[in-house]
Amino acid sequence: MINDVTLGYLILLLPLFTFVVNGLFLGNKCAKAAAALAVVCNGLAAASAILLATDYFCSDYAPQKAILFEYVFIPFAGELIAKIGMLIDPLSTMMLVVVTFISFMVNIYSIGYMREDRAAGRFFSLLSLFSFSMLGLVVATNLFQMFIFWELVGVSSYLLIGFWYHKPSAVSASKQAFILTRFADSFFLLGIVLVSYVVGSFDFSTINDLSLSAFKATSVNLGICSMSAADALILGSVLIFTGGWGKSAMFPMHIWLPNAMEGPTPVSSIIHSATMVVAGVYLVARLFPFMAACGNTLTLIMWVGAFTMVFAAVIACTQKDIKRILAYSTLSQLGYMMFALGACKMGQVVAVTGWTASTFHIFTHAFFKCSLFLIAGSLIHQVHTNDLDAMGGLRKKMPLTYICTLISILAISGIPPFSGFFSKDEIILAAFQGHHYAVFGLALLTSGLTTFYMFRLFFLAFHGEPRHEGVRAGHVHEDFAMTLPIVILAVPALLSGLLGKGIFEKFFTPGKLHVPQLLKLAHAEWIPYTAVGVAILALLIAWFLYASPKAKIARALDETNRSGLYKVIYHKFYFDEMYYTVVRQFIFGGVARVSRFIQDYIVEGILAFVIWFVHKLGDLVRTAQAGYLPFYLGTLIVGVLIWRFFGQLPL
Amino acid sequence: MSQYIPNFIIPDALLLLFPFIVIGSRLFCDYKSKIPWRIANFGFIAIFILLNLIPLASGEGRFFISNWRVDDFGVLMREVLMVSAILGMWLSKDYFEHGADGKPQMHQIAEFIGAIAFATFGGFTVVSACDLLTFFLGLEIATIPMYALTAWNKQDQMGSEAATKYILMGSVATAFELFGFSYLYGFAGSLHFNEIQHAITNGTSPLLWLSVLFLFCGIGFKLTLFPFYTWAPDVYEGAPTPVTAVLSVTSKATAIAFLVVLVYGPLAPIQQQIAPLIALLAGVTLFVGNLGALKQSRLRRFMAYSSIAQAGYIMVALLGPATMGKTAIVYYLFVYAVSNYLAFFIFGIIGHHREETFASLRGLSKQNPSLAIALAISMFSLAGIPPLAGFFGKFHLFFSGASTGHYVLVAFAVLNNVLALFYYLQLIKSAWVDEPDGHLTPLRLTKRQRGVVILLSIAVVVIGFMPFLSDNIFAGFNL
Amino acid sequence: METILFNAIWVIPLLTVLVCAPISATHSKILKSLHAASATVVLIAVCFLTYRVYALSGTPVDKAADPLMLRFFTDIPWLDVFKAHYTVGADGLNMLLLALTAFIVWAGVLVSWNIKGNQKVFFALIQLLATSVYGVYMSFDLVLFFVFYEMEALCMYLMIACYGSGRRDYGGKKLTLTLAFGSSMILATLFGIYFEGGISSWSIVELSKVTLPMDFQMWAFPLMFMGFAVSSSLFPFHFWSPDGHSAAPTAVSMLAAGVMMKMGAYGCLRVAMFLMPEAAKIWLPYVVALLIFNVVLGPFIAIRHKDLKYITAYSSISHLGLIFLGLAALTPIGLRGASLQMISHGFLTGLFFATIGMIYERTHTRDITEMGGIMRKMPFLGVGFVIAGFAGLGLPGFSGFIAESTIFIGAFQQDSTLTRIVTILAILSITTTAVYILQTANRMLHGPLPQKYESLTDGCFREKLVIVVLVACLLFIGVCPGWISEILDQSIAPIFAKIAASSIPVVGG
Amino acid sequence: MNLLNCLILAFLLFGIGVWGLMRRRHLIGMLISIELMLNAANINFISFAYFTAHDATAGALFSIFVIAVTACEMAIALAIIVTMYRRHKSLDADQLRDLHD
Repeated sequence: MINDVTLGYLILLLPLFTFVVNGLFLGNKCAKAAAALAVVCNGLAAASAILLATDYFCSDYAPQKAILFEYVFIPFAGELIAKIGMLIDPLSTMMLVVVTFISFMVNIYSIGYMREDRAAGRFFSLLSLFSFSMLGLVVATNLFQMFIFWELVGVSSYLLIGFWYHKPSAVSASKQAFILTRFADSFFLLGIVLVSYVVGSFDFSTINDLSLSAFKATSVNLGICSMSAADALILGSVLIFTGGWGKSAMFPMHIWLPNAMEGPTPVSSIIHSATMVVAGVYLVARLFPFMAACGNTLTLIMWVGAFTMVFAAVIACTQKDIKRILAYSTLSQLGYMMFALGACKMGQVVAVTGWTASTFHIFTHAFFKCSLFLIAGSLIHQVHTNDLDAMGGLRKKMPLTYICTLISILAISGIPPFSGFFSKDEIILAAFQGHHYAVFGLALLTSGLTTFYMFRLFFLAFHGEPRHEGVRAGHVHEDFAMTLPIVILAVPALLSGLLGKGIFEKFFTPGKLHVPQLLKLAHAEWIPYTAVGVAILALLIAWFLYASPKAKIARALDETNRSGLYKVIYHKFYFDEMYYTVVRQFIFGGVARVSRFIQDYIVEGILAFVIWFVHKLGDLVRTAQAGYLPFYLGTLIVGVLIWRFFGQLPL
Repeated sequence: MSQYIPNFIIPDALLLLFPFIVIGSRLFCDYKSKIPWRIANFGFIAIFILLNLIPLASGEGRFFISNWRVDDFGVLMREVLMVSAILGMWLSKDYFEHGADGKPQMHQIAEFIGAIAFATFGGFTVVSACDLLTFFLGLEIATIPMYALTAWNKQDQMGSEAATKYILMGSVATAFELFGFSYLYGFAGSLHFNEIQHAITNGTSPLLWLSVLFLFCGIGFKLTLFPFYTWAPDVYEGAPTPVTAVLSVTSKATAIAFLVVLVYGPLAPIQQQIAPLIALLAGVTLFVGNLGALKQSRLRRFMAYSSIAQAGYIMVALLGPATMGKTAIVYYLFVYAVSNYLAFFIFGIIGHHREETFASLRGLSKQNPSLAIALAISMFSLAGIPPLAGFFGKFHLFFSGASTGHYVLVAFAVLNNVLALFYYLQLIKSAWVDEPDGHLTPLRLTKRQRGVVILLSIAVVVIGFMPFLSDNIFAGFNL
Repeated sequence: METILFNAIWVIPLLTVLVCAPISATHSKILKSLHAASATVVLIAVCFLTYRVYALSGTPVDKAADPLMLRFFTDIPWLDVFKAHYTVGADGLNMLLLALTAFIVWAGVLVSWNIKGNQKVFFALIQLLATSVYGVYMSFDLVLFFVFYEMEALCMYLMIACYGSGRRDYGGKKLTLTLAFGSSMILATLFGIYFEGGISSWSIVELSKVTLPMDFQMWAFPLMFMGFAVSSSLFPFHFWSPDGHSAAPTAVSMLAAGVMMKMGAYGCLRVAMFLMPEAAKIWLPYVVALLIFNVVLGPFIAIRHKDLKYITAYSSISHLGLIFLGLAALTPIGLRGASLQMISHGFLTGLFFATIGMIYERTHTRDITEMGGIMRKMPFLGVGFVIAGFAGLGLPGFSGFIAESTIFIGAFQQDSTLTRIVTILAILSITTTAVYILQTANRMLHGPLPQKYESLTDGCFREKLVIVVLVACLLFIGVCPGWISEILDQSIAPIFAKIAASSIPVVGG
Repeated sequence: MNLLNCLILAFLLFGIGVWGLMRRRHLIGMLISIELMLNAANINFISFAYFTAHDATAGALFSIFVIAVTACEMAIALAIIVTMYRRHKSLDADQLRDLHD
């Protein structure tokens, strides 16, 4: 029986191995071998992850933390040591399982999806690179390691979004994604530096054990202002959250995520729905005690999450590109998780329901959203377009897919007994328990919206008359390699709620908190019913609009003759445009131009002036050499006088 | 009168006799014969070897008839002057040979060499003088042949114009000097250096300062210090190339020797008081020289300005204590002579086929890479880029200057190196980078030219970081 | 034995030049292979010696070499006139820099394999340049140091002006003269150090034991520091580097940006800060203000440029600004970070210029707006460039990240206002770096392929070898920075000890 | 008549020489002015020798030497001027403008 440490190594190193071998050797020469290797290694990784998880949860050791291994990476001064290690606790174990399992699925799926692509080898190696870095991020024992893999995740996402680098749209999307997240990461790094400077360590354990009262006395000089160390820590916590803010594409840094859909669909499904984008949530969950200790950081987090949730859901109701719809729904689900974490804070006390709910939602959401993306991928693969206009009536052609879609959509809409119901219900409950009634209302509303747009997608894609000659002609069929993972994923999408609930309520607590915990929580029985009711209502509306016999599909689908509000929403509140204006006009056109001006005209200008001046002096000397003998003789006489007066001789 | 045979005097005596022999030999052989040339070579080299045989004695040196002193500075300066004379002779040889157009550019080689010998002897006299009269005579002996040499080409009107300017201004400078001497004499009441020094140690008076002023102005002319340098560019350009070379080394060496003897001899007690004057002269001169050279297009004029700047650099060393200053100056003169002559040899080779301008250097690196490399070496050496000799020479000078705490002057001089580097790069650019316009006339190198260029290039590269030369000189002063 | 080998490091290139001198320029194959061979030999020797220094760490050294713990210490009287000695020695810092130089020289020789013009002279000049750089890093006698330091001016102009492209004469002059300007500032202070030191010795080791008078330090330190900073293109003396690099041939850009620009920073650390720590403590907190241009505005300028070499030059400017940030932090971590950055940036920019040169050889343009999609045609070079870019924007796994994070953390330890502000700005400006690097990579490598580039070919074996080796170095430092930090720390400890010993507190900007 | 008068006389002579040098454009005239300056120095020597110096011969000796040296200097000067006259057909100092920057 292999022990856990070996398992840990396996989980991390198998994807790395795949990446190296595929990247350097197999590459594009023999894509088949690359695919096979990728699938096998990721499968093994997934297996060992599940093994590890079972070991961990069955042992009575859980839910304490365990560090399987840890190496010194960069020794800074004294305690300040950057380490690379593997931390095991319920949260990371759960993430391990999710990441490995989903990447396994996606690898299988990609065999089918990438069949025609020349560069499949590169694709598989990059995919493994991503899962390696994501795993590294998940098991991080300290902030520094987190940041390292955080960046690696970002770059592999960049590479995969821009995988089809001959598509300008893909290239620009990848660039945008990378730079936006990088922008957030710069604050993250600043936060790390600040916190590590105050605390003197990167370790999560140390940082989570802090109580701010110890830092009231000392003060930190931040250049522009000077503040007490405690406030510095609060600032640091906000800065660190900013990293998650960008990575999880919370408003207003959300715009990269929908654009990132330019990448291949498997990439969208693994990176931009299931795993990478929840890194932000994971970060906050990981540092929860610290965040909870830091003043109102959690409240900020809650509002950011809540707003994004509604905002994205509203946009999703109008989109026609199925991948974008899914992207916005991802955004809104991330918003759920985020605000659930934030909602734990009420005044000075903290409830942990939200934390559990949020992590639980990470878990369930991963499965159904991943499968939804895979389904979208296979639809696109058949219909060769993302546009809902060209779909419809696919129910007959792709029955398996149809059923799996239904399962996942019910799951995301929070209809019992599907997985989504349990986690989302918990979240809404958490909002209620936290006495954040406004957010609570928003959450209910959003769950309704969610159901509406998901079913809109569902009906428009599968029901009604085929609007695509390919479908009419019946070229459409189900690709085995692509359908298999969908089917497999449908199972956890259906059941993970039921299974998970027990485990999560048993093991999942954020650990020791430095603020008084709220022990007795009002448990409102009516919330699930309300939530489900709202969902059902929304479902009916969707059915009435898009699937009922007298629904006008054509009219529903054209966005031209619509009210102004609809247009605004349809154009995502013109956020891309604003973004481009800011970047083009302000950054490139403004700052960059000014600094180039300083360089080209001021610095070079001064230089040119100096040179000109010296040359003028030279001309002066040379004009004296007019070859005029009397003048020369004069210089002799004048010279005597000059040195008589300036020679500093004591005459 | 010393008991033993004063063997240390032999070289001087030979050099004094030598021009008569050379010129006289013309009487017994026909116009084209090589005999005077052979004699000249033999004699100069023999004298140089004999000089090297003289052991360096410390301090006072040895006396011949009580006021012909041969101290170690004297010996070393003699060697410098002889090196210059020999190289000048070799350089000039090609101008007396029948060029492409059948007739030589200059005539009467024997007299020419004789004149050089006289000038050299003048230098000898200056460094071995220990009273004002000998001193003055030496300076004149060193200068007067130069007037004649400048006007050597009777056909060339540039030459005669240059000579006219030179001699007129030179005489004025002589007048200044004489005035200075006269006041010095009046101040000390004697011509002898020791007594002058003694008088100065007893106390100064305006008379002394007046004489110092006039002396510096007078020598400032020969050393091309600001603002007495104005003759140099015209004369350097007007005179024949070998004369320019000799002028730029021998007469400068003589002049600086004059100053060294003066400053470390009779004026030693007031060196501190005249330090500001020296510093000012040095700083202004090197700055002006560098400025003038910035935009030159004719090679000899360019070299004139560069040598003006070099004079300024040399002056810096006069600020230091005697040992350092003398070491620095002698060493630098060696280096300067070698680099300068290397440059002039190359210009001569070019000048035999084209007119001596920057433009005619174009395409040199394509046509004759080794010559281009030699040119680059000499230019970088003059600019003072390590590991070439020029850098170490300048380092000596600055070291001596800084040793008495004149950091500002040293910093200024060092910064001027950048300016200098600029115009030397200009020259290198036209030799290495610029494309030739039209067809290049082929360059023909005689064996002598090739040999000398190689020799000098190696010397420039080696005598810098190889310590033997500087250490020997230094040892000479520290015995 | 090892001592002899160590001294051979700078002798071998010279010997190669001498050996090649008689061979006629027509046998360029033989010449080139000779040069490549000697470069390889030096590379191997240096790597071996670096390992030895690492292995010997902790063992005692001879008295003369204290307190710097110098290995292979050689001290021979050289020029008696001014007591100059031939003093060389190795500690971790300069050994690593020597290794860097050896790699870059080796790469440079291979890269400029079929350069136009008189190859004999070109390779001779490269070897001379290599000699000077090796010498600078090895020597512990100020005269020797300066001789080697100034030597580069002799090669640079000829190499750029004769073998370069574009405004080569202008670029060459600008570079050479600016560097000469810097070194003249240094020379002026060297005399001061000698005479004020009062022990009539130029040896850094000896001089480090005396304390120079304060009033002298106060004017000498800024002069000398700026003098060195000129060659590391610290604002306002950075203007030479973009024009110089863009005009220079590939190998020269590699050597100039990869190695020569480090000489300045090395000098600042080894000479200026080590010999005048008191003044350093007073001046550096203000010097930091200059970095706002290097670190913050540099990337923005790079964004606006179209020429690959200009972009890379400005990225170098910003990266070198980080070196100075580390130095000015005056903390052990900061100093280590600075040294790390020197090494890392050497490899990084070497790779940058190498790939750019290879691409330029094929496309005959460096204007990124004219290129596009060439990743399709030359995947290897493209990947090389992208890797260089990632290393440049501080991606974990490459050396850049290690160096930068060390500098950031080290600089943040310094509690002086200006330093804090600049550090924060520097951390925030990692985004800008990402912007111009990705923009360049995307415009050049991605997107549709223009018709005229259909016939492009990927790198040949020689070029691939260069790229692979440089990338390997980047990865090596990036993945296991532990031991390199260990080596560096031993050599930084005495320097920091000297700085810490001086009683003056760091004034807070 | 005392030392000071002589010195003043010499100085005046020198000044006249300088003035002539500046005023005259004729080369021969310039040479003559230079002669004046040199002789002013001679007067200095003689007077110093006569009044103060303790080895009086030296001054006189010096002046004699000066005269001799000056003579040969002038000889060469005249020779050069003659050759130049052959080329230029004029002795005007302002004509010497061929050599210049």
